[in-house]
Amino acid sequence: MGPAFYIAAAVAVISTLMVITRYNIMHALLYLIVSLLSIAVVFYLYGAPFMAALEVIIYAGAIMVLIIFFVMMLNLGPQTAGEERMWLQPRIWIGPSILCAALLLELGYLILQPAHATGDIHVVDPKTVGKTLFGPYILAVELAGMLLMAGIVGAYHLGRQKKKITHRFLERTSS
Amino acid sequence: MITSTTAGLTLAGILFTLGLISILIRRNIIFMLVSVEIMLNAAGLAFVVAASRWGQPEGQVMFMFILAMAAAEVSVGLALILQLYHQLKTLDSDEASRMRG
Amino acid sequence: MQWIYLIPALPFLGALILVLFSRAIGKTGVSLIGCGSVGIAALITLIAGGQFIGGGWQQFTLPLWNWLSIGDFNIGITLHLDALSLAFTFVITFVGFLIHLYSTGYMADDPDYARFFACMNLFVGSMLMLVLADNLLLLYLGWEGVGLCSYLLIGFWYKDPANGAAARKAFIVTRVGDTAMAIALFLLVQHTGSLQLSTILARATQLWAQGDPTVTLIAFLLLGGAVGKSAQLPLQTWLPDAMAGPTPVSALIHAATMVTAGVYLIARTNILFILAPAAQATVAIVGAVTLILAGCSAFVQTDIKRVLAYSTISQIGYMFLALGVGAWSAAVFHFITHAFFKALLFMGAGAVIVALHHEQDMFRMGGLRKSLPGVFWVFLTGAASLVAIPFISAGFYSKDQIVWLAWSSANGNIGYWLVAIIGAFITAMYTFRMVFLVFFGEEKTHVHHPPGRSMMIPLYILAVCSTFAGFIELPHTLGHITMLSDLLRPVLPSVPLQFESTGLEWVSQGVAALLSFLGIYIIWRSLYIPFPVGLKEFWKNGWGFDMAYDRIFVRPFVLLARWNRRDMVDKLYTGLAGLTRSFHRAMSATQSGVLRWYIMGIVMGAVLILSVIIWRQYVV
Amino acid sequence: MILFLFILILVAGAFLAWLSAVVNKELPRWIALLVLLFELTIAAGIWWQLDEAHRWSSSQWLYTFQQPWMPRFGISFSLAMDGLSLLMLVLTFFLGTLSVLVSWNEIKEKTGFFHFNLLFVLAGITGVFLTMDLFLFYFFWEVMLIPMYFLIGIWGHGNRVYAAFKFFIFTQAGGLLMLLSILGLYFVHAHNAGAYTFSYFDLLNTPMAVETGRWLMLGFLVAFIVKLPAVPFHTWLPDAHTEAPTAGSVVLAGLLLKTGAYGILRFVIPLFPEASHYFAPGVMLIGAIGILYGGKLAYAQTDFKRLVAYTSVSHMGFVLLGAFAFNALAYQGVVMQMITHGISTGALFMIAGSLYERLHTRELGKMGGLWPALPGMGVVTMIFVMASLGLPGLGNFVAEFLILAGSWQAQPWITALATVGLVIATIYSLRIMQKVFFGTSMREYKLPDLSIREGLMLIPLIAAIIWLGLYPQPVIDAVKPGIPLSFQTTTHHQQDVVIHPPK
Repeated sequence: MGPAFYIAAAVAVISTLMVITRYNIMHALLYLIVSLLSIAVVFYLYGAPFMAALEVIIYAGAIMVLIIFFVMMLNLGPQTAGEERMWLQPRIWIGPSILCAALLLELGYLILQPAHATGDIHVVDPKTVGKTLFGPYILAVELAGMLLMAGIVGAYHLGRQKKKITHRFLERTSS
Repeated sequence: MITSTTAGLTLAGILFTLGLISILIRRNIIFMLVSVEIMLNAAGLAFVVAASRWGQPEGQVMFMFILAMAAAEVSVGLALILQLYHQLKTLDSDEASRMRG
Repeated sequence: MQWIYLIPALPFLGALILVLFSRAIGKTGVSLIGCGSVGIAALITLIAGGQFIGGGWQQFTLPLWNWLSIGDFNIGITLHLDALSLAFTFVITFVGFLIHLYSTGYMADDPDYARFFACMNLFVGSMLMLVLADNLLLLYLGWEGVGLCSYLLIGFWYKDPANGAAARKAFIVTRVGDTAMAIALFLLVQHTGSLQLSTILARATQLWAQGDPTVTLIAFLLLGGAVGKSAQLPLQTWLPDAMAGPTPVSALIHAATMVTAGVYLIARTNILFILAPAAQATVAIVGAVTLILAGCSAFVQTDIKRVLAYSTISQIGYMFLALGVGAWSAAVFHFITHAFFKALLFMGAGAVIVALHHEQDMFRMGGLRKSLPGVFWVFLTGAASLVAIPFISAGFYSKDQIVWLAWSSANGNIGYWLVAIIGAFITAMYTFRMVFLVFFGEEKTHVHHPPGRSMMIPLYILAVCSTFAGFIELPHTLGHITMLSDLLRPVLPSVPLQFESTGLEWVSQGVAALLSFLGIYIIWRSLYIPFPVGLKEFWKNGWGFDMAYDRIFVRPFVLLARWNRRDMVDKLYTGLAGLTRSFHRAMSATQSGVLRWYIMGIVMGAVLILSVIIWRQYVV
Repeated sequence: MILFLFILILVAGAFLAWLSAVVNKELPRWIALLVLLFELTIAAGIWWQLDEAHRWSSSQWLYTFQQPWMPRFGISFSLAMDGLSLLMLVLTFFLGTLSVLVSWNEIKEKTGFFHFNLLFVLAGITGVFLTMDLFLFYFFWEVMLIPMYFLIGIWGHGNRVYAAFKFFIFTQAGGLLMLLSILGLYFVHAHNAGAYTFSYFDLLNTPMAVETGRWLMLGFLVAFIVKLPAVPFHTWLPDAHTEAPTAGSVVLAGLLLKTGAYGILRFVIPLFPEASHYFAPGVMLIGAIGILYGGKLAYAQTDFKRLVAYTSVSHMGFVLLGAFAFNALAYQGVVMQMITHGISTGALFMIAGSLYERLHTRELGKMGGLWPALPGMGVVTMIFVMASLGLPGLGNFVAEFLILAGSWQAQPWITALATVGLVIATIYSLRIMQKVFFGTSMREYKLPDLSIREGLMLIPLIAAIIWLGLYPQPVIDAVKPGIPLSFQTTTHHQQDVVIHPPK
């Protein structure tokens, strides 16, 4: 692999690390966008330009912006960051990190087995993808469409601000 | 041993693990949602790498489905978080737990 | 002869009527049926006995119906009358009738009059079944039946828990012996394939040589049954406590009839014992030891009925001694005379007890010679017979026959004779200690109601019997009449003697008589023999047997029962259930609702699965 | 066909009783009573004419009934009756009738459903005693379980739900092992003999490896031993007995336990002769231990019904002891024990129920001195207490004697151990009398003695137990043709009764 990949990969890993260590959610989201963009580069390097474009447009563009708007809407101030700082004690994160490290090690071990030795990059152009998508996978596309529809309806339903929707049980505990 | 495939997959693994760590250590629900996004993205990366390894379009197709799913998930998830936040006045996921085994 | 089935059937019928219709027939009816059924049975026995002896029968078997028949194993409800069972039947019905008659007076004021007679009738019926049985299983039926009646009657006054305890003790201790006997029955079934007495006895001589281990084991086990029922060592402890029952019960069951069932059993299966010399010698030793031990205990009792109880144990010891030395008919002879005089003594004591308003302590009696002359004379007659006053008492003839044969018979020796003689000496001492304490000296308790006619008539009749019954069998030295042993000869083999000497027999009788008189004289001089107090206590408590059994068997059992009341085995299952429950709790604890723990679980699972995959595929 | 009718009438009666409760609450009792009396009459009639029946039926089977059910799997609705089944049926209907009578006043709620369950249990038991197809056997085995569960769980006393669950789980666990064994036998037979069948007659002489036979036999044995029950699987019994309503206790003790014994006699021993012989000493030892351990526990109890329940453990030990002695004496004894134990223990449970009705307690410590108040019941209790300690002249003695005499020939030492049980039986039995009827009463009782209904229940039981004690031959004759041939090995000489003529 060329240096482009390694640079992109390094950026992706570092920025993701930053995502998971930030106390301020806005910062974390911005780092995540960086991470997504670098992964888009990796996609491109792996012969999937269309995917790279989608990554930028949908992930970094739409989804992240959605979350950022959401955070802005909730108006999470510095006290949220403070809470985060309080919560992110070493004794909290050290155990899961070790466990996940073990998982990563195992994954790496499996990935790096000699059986995967051949490693040329085949470019798959968007046309082929499109043909496959609307060929054998047409049903899945329909389903994805329905899923998105459900998402829209669900988001609308759940996100509606009703007048007084607090559950009486929760009301009692909060007061 | 480092071929393009293994390198890509390793990157996917690292990213996935990072997402996993994040979801494990965070209590803020929004952060957990973001972590899920990281992990989904890592999985998508693995598909794309595999697609390029075999030269077949299925991997990319899968990535697109993941993308669609992620979009739906985020929209519903954010709506849920909004509700939760309105009711509990906090984003702490542990607060939301009413189950006591 | 066909109607001998009426002999046991009448008392059974009487018991049934008394149970079902006691309210309807009233008290007079109860007395009539209670005494009448036994009385008619006695009459029938007399007639049957007359026919039997007059007709020259040796035995008569009356099959009633088939009880069990499995393949070759047949057992019938079959009655069997021969000389031995005739002798026992006669005593049971005759003495039984007299005691029933006596009871109408003795129990007159008891609210449970009908229940008493029902049990008594049931007892007589069972006892007759026992002695008339043609096979051992039917004998066992009677054997357990009398045990049941003994239990019911000892605990007759059930309101006092002590009586209930005594009753249960009697039943349980005899049941221990019965268990041994049951095993003997199993062995007999296994080896002879039958329980019919005639078959067993006929087959035994073919199957086993003298001293064969199997037959020895069988004889020992039968002996176990016999010592249980007859209150011999080591199962004698129940009899003194059994005195908790009404006095007629003690007279009938615990003196005259039931306790001699062991004697009957051994006499009945004499061939087995002859084939097993070790067992037979044990019978003699058990008898010898028991008669001394019980005599000593009788000597220090204060309760008049307990004196008589120990005396009964001691006298049955004589019978066992006789059986052990092979003097079969002598044992039966002593059984007959003993039934008369011991029933007499018990009922005399009962008359005294009633007269003194249920006072049983001899030290609170005294001087009754004047206030109860009739009772005094009959009691004295009985005592004379028990002590074996020469010539004029029935006990003399029967006991001296045993004493003499203990020495002269083939299985006897001078040691047995010595024991028997010493026993006679002790008997004289304790008997007259009782007589003197009760009837002589000053009057300590006033006589409330002297016994009525229904109580005295049986006493007179028995007094006559216990004087003259001895004349059916006279020793060589005195006329040599052998009516009883002749009658019994077809059933019981005659005694093989190791020597025959009229001179020595005179000596034996003389020594026995002298010792008896000496004993009476000593006790006349001083009622208090200066034994150490500890020894007296030891004797009084029956040589510590009760305490030992209590420590060894009763307490551990009760403790074990109490300790394991909740059944340990159940702990196994409740433990299993508890384990499942705690496992369930542990599992439900993971369902905590904390999202990150769930994810943690997923990660751990993933790590684990991947480890396994790696381990299986690449490492190994 | 008559065999099928036995079951069908019970099931129909069960549903009828349930439905009739809508009309009148007393109607179900009468329906149940009439149905059971009818069946009892038929069964007793067959027994009465047994000699005749044996004359025209050459084999041991009196009646057979066969209909294909699921022929593809070799399952048929196959019923057959021999002497053993017949006796068990008579016992079933006899005790069933009495259990309807005994609950006449006790059960006041949901009478329809109660009698439905009662009749359904009896239908299941009848099926178990009649069926000759292992699949069907398992079916009936489960059928009798569930109504019993309801009987205990709905109409029981204080801790009834626990007891019902315990009963259900124990027997179900055993039953599943049996199902495994049945399937195992089915496939082994198919493999070795080439035909898939559940039929008892076809499976009888299945050739199989020694090891296989032993494992399969153990599966059956465990199910039956749990039901019997033998130590160490007996712990469900005291709870179930104590908490069940009186009728439930009677059916449990009198009939359900007998299905275990029946299973051993009918299935375990004939199907696996080799394995049975192999395990016989161990099983007999379990039986002997059960006799002693049950007796000891019975002595320790303070609850009347619990005490009686443990005596069942003790008495069923005899069944186990006798069944594996493999001779005719013990076999006959086992059948006798099944019947007499059903009668005597059933009677004791009825007495416990009657006392509970009067005193509202089962604690022995709170009784005592009842004889003056209840002399009639005292006499009845005395008879059954004596029966339970094995007094000769009552049925239990014949049974125990035959079992012990038979098993002595197989295992003298174990039998000697078991014989000690007679002493323990005496100890605990007398304790009942002492604690309940003798002694002084704490207060003056003014209690009604036996009512007419109770008399109607108890007098037949007394008559039966005395009759079986003095003339058990009809039972013995009925069982005789069914005894496996290998059992009849008594080789003793013929004997005859001789009346000696006068000289």
